Amino acid sequence: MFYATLEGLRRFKIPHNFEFVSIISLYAKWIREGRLKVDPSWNKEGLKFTCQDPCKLVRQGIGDLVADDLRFVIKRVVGEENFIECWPNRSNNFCCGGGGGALQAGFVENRRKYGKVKFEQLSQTGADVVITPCHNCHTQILDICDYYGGKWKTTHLWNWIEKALVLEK
Amino acid sequence: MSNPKGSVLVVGGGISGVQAALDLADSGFYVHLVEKSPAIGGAMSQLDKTFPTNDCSACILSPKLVEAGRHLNINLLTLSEVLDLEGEPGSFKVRVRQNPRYVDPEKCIACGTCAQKCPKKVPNEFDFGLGTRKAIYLRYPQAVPLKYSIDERACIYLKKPGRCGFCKKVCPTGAINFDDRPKEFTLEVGSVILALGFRPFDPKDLEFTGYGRLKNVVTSMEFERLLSPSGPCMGHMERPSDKKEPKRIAWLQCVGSRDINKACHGYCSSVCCMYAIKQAVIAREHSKSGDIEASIFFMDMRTHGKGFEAYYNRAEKEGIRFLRARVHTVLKGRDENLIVRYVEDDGIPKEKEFDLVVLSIGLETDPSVISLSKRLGIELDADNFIKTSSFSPVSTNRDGIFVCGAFSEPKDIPQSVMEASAAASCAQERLWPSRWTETKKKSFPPERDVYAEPPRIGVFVCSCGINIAGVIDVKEVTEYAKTLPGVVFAQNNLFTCSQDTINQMAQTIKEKGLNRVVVASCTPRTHEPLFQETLREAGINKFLFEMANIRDQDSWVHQDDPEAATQKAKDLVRMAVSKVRGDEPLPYNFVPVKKRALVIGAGVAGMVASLSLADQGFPVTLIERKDRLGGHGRKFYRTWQGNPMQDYLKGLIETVTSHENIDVRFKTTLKAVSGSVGQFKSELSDGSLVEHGVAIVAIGAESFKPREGKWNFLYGKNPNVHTLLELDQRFIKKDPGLLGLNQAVFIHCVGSRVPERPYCSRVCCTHAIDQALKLKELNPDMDIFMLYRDIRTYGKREHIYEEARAKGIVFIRYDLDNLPKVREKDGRMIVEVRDPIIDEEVILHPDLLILASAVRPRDDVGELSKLFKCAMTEEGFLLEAHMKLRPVDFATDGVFLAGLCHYPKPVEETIAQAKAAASRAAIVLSRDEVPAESITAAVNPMKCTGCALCTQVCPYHAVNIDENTGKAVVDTALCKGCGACVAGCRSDAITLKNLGNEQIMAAVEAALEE
Amino acid sequence: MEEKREESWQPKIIAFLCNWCSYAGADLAGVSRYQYPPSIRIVRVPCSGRVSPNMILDALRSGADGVLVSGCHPGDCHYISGNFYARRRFALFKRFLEFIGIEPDRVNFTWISASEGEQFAQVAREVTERVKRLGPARKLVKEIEPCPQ
Amino acid sequence: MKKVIDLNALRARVKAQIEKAVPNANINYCLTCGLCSSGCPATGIEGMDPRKFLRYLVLGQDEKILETNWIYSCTMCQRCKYACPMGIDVGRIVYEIRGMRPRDKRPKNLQRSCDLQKQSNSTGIPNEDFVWVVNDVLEEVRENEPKWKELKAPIDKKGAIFYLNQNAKEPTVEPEEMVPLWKILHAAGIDWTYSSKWWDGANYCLFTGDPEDWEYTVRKQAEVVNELGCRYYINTE
Amino acid sequence: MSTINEKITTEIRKVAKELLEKDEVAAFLGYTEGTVPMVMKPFVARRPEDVEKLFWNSFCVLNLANYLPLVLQSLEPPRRPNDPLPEGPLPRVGVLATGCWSRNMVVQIKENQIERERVIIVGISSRGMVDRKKVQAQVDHLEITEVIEEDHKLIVKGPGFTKEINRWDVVRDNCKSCVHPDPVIYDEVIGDFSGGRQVPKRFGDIQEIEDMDIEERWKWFQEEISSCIRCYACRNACPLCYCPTCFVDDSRPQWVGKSIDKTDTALFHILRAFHCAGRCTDCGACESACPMGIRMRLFTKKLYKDCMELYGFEPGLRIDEPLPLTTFKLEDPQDYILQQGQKGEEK
Repeated sequence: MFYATLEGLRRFKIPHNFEFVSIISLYAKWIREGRLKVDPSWNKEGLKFTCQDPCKLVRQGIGDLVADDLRFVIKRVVGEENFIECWPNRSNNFCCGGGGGALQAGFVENRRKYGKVKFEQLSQTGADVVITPCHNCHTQILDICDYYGGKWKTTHLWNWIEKALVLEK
Repeated sequence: MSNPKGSVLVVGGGISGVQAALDLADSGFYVHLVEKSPAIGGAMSQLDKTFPTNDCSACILSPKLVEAGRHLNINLLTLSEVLDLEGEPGSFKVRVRQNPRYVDPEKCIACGTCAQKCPKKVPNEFDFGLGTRKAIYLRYPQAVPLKYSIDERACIYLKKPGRCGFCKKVCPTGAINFDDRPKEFTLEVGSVILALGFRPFDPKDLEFTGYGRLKNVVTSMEFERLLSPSGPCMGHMERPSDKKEPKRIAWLQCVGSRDINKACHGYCSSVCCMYAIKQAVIAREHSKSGDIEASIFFMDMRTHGKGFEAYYNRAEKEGIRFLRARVHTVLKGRDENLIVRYVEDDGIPKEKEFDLVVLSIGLETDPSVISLSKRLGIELDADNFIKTSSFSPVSTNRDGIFVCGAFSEPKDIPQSVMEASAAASCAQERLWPSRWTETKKKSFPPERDVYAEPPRIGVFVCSCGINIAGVIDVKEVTEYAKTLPGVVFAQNNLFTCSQDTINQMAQTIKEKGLNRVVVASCTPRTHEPLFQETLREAGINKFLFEMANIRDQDSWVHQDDPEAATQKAKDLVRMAVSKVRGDEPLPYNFVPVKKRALVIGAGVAGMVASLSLADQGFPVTLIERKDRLGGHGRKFYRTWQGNPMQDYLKGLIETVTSHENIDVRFKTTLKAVSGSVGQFKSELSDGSLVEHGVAIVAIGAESFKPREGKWNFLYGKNPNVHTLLELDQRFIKKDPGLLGLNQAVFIHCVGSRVPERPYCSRVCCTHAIDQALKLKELNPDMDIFMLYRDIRTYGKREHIYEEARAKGIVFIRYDLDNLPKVREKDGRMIVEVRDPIIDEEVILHPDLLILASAVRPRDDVGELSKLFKCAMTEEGFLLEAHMKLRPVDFATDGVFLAGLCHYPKPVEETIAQAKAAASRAAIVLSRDEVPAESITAAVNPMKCTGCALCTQVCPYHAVNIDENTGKAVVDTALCKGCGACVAGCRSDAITLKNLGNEQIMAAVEAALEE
Repeated sequence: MEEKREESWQPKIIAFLCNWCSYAGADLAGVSRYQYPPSIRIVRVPCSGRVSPNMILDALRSGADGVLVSGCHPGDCHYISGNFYARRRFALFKRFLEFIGIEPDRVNFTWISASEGEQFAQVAREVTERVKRLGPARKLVKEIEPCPQ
Repeated sequence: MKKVIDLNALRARVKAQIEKAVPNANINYCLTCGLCSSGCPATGIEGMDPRKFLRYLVLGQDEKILETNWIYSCTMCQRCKYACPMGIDVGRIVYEIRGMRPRDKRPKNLQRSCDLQKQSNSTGIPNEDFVWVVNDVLEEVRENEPKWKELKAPIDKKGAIFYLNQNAKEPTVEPEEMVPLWKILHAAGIDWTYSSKWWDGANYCLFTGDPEDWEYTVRKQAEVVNELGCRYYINTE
Repeated sequence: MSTINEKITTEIRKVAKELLEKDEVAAFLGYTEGTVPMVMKPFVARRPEDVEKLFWNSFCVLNLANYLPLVLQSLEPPRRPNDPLPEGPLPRVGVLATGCWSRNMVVQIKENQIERERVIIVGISSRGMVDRKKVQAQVDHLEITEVIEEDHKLIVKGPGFTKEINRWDVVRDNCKSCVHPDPVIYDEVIGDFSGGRQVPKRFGDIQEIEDMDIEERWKWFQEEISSCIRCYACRNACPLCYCPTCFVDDSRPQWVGKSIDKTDTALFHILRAFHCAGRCTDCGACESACPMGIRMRLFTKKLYKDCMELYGFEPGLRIDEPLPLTTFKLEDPQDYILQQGQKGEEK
């Protein structure tokens, strides 16, 4: 949980001689540096993608910067024209309802009622795939997709990066 | 400062800058008016309509702008800015830079050919980028000065000389001058008035509003442009995405105000609630289909001004929905529609789809103005407004430099106009010794004697944008006018009241040798003086003029029957022409001014007004019905900014009683008044007679005592129930009983905003909260509950509301259907009220119950208004000449008003209005004679039988029987032209010049011609 | 004459409005966009006290189907007492006209203040309705009989 | 039945506690404008919404605050704080209230996750199993994916530049989901390592509202990374 | 035994002779016999011996107040309209005055047409004057050569007939409904006053017309004025009409056409009547003077009735009371004003 560690280090003033970063920022950095080569041409039939801005990473974490990195990576991986933006998004995005221990707290019926807004927002984009760069979002969106009969697939980002990877010989 | 400069610099050409300039120029001071943009008018010129009168903003503003534009003693410096300033009060040196207009104002006739030819289109900042304009442009159609100017950032030629330059080729008068360079010069002035206005808040950073991301989210100023006939879509509203007319519109209040999180503006911009209601009302009227559904999402509905509450009630009655809910994010609906999720008191989340969302953005200070203030050493407060104190509302920290308008605090137009006059008054209090030293005298061309000429009538038919032309076929009316006997010239104009059409009219009168003029446009009540002035400048007597009101009394009221409206317009023009044919040139009468002012009522308003006039060397008679000075001011403890009231009052009373120019009369009331402006004769209750040129009514008001009825709340029955003023008395006396309290309850709106008194008393929310803070200061851990309907701590007052909440004071909202219930049980008070958020009854046990009771007009205000012939509103407050632009004048010339008798207001606004009344009065007193009525009665001795009926019906004793001839004689100095004598006279011996029986019958018969 | 009575006929009504109150009220009706029938032809007079019976007779003679005289509410008159004298003059004149056979609804008197825009539109609609019910004025209209060929 | 609140003396103890713990909570500043409720997906759940929650707090209805399960519907996502005109952080207040819940009254599963987290990881699988699964999956990939013969998933590699944490779900339930990230890191030529101890990135001790537990788990992770000497601690997806 | 009239005639001559001889007055205004029976001419006696021509009978129908300003002016030295008034006491005029004539003099005084000090009023209580048209009607309009008047009957003689008529049957309508026969201001008195009269249904004739519906009234009005030949005898007989240019003669603006067109005539009568509102004392001079027998008094009497009902005012009774159209009261009735619902206080 990005925010848990980030805020934990800060709030409890835990001595550490490392920099705490998100994998999303690194994906973007490596693609920009050319260390990580990706090619969207695999997406011939134009699979439509959208993404979820995890609250703990974006709004409570490092904000719009990482949201922009996320989009940069997705667009380079699936092709710019195949990415559909949600609204609201980035730091103002709706919470999916999975975080904050909701998945574990066991109030399933409340959790799903909570997720209805997110479900409508995602289905309104008509995307085929929803990328959830956070485990809690992934579980929750998977659940509300199936509970409310959504049409999209819920995946992490790395699956698609893997698909778009270009390995030099 | 022995002999101060007789001139003043006004910085900022908005409505308050222009008003200050006009007041000063009319009182004998030369004014330099510096305006950053190419034309004056400021934000008000961007408005379509203004609340609460729904006047079309341009219509009430342009006469003032044209007057300022043509005023001999106002030096209009457009495209100019102040660089720096030094010197001391009475003699400031100000360095000013005038940026290049690239168009020679002398030559430019604003024909617009250059703009047609100019290829470069850029977003029009006047329309907030909604529409476009050319590189060479007019800021708005009725701009003053009506001269084109080139935007150097856009002009192709200026960026790369040699390219384009079409405008120069086509300009008929060769006015284009690409070599125009900025000019810098120094002005020597006695005083400076800062009227730099405000900048609308830019919501692009509030990303959740969707502004800049969702097309159909616009700001209120952009919506005002969509509504305005001179806006990008000619007044027929189109929504940005698909140019269709929006059916369902939502207004989101407090965008950029009362927000210390993202917008970092903790203050309330005090005008957004009212302009949102106005926009909703006007939108419903502008819509072709007429079935607009308007919803306003708000926290507190702040309609605290005069006539505002009635406006709000009427809007609600007409079906505008008011939803007490603030919105987190504007969501995207189908095809560019917008979804608003909101939660009302019931806590149930609801969604509603809208075609358009308008953000009611607040007001803030422009960064360029902030840097200017730093350069001039003017202190700003945390909100970047000028720091003013309660007792000197228009002064800044630098002596001799004053402020008015939205630059000191967000405020509405009447308040800005009052402060403008107040600032003018402060300037005059120092510079009065050098009055009329730097001003020029107005001279008119010699008047052509038209007596012998046959009538040569010119008819000018106005389109008034779409206001008239939208319904009436103005072309057909103009053609028809040409067929009328005596009419030698007829023309249709887009805006007859605009500067260039006025000049064009003067030109036409000279060229065509016209000796009668008819203007078919709007109401003569506002525009007749403007056109008459033009006749004088064209060299013919200004009374050879008639108007046909084809807008307010024709196109606006017969919108659904254009043919009948056009036919009626023809009738009205025919009537005006047949009436003007009989008009004769009339003399310009003048009446000597008695240099003394009578001020009625010695409360704060009366004393401040008297002091302001006395400091300018004008003797004042101040009469007070009680045996001591102070009035309402004695009753309260401190201003909301914490300044103790009684110390200020003591100082003020001492200065007034010891001032040699002020003759204070105690226990004296006004018995009778005769005469008119410049020559009033007032009979006082002590039998004495006072001759005075002007009068200021400042008779204050009373606080409502809820003795019985549903607003009683045990008042008068339980010793611990007070009104606000009674609690203030205990504060003043430092009553020990106020210590050791553990719970207090305030109830707001006691007797205000109810059917019997359908107005908001404006001062009680702020006063109650300030008292709660004082109680909390005395008993830090006591509980305080404020039971309110809408908290109306407008402007900077919002800070003490925030401070009160921060200190743990709990605010519980009630409404007329769930009034708090107060009862007593074994000696202790019990207050029950429903908390609407959690929908549960809350029981309170206060030791102290304070009722924020209404401020109501005095019962005897009726008699006084009869003496001065001033009107009253339904609620009993005195009615000023024009609620928006003449807030301290009465319709009767030479009589002004200030203080609570106008409308309830806090001390700082009372002081501003008192000084404003003094400034308006100084315009009369600073002159030796004022124009008197020219349209007076005249007797034909041959027909007069001496029956003296006229003398008995004349209200002004202006006509009497000459002892030796036995015939009636009229004193034109006193005659007001009411015509009572003419209607009474059986032998048609007395007539009213230009309004005689013959002319009225000509008009009547013309109306009925087939 | 009969066919004029049907719905589309618009009566011609001369309205003498006092400049300070009723004319301002009519303007306010305009500003507030209260619609009323286009039958009213407004003549601006300084005060209701300026309107004399011969002006009303002149209007009726010239073919007005109705006459409306409107002034300030008693006590509001800008000229202090204009409307008081007018009130007596019109009281006697209206009764006398009815006595000699002029329909009461032909000549109407009302008080409209500067802030009563809605009332003005209401009066305009009401007077037009009343006059419409009476049909075109015939009694005091001066018609020059065509000289018999 | 209309409940009645008798405020003879307003004792908002819970609010006082929170204000001590969170100085700029600004709870009193609330204008009851309803913006938070309109933006919060949890509005209407358990008959509660952020505005009502704050209102009960201000009016001292402490027992209602302490026992409502709404605090487990609110995910502390701070969307309310994002647009609230007074910047009130209802999420942080919910965190404080969760902390006030006695351990046995907290949702069992959530508390268990935190306790497990404190031992090793949130699913409770032994660290050895984690190491075994990683290497097992790695072997499998190297065999049947020729291109990825040299793929590596180093564990406890001292001096690596990047330390990568791993969510407990993959090794316990769907190990093959770990492979794509390995491939990406490999393709980018990144010098990284897992840790065999305290490798789980999740931190349910934040969600129980228990500051000590939360601090314990974060401190443990920091020690591991310091010990490994990595310069960056990557938080996985 | 002489009749009442003869007694009054001798009395008038005595008073007039005295006044003229003592030079109290320079002229005495009374009546003398006309050239045809039942018509008396106003007569100015300037020398004591002229008094012999003064007569009094039941046919003194013209209102002497009408001629008073003229006689007064004839005694003043000639001056142009704008010249100042001559100084010093001006010669005075003696005049007979019954109830209505004296009230007209009060109105004239209030309208500065005559000065009270220049007039010596000889008050006579009127027994009601006879309407000669009623007498002619009694004798089927045969030519009348002589009328001998006794106290309560008239002996009417003509070629081939003599008829006795009861005097009260032929008294004028206005005299029959008169409640103020006694003069209200006077300096001398002839005969004794009757002390006022009670008249049941004083405005009966007006009530009758008011009870008709609107169209009947219009028909009555048109018939009444249909015979008017616009000779203006009524205007010339009325003491209230002293305008130099009457509105009918005005051409800028031309209020009323000159022809006998029914509308012009209607407008003339309406406006003439209205000009008498609150001033006319119902002396009947106009009706007596009208050659066509138009009962125009019904118009002025309606206004008289309204003045009494609305403002409780009867013209010419008190010299200090202002005329109704030159004053007002705050609570004057205004039920005829179109009142839209006042924005009343709803509790």
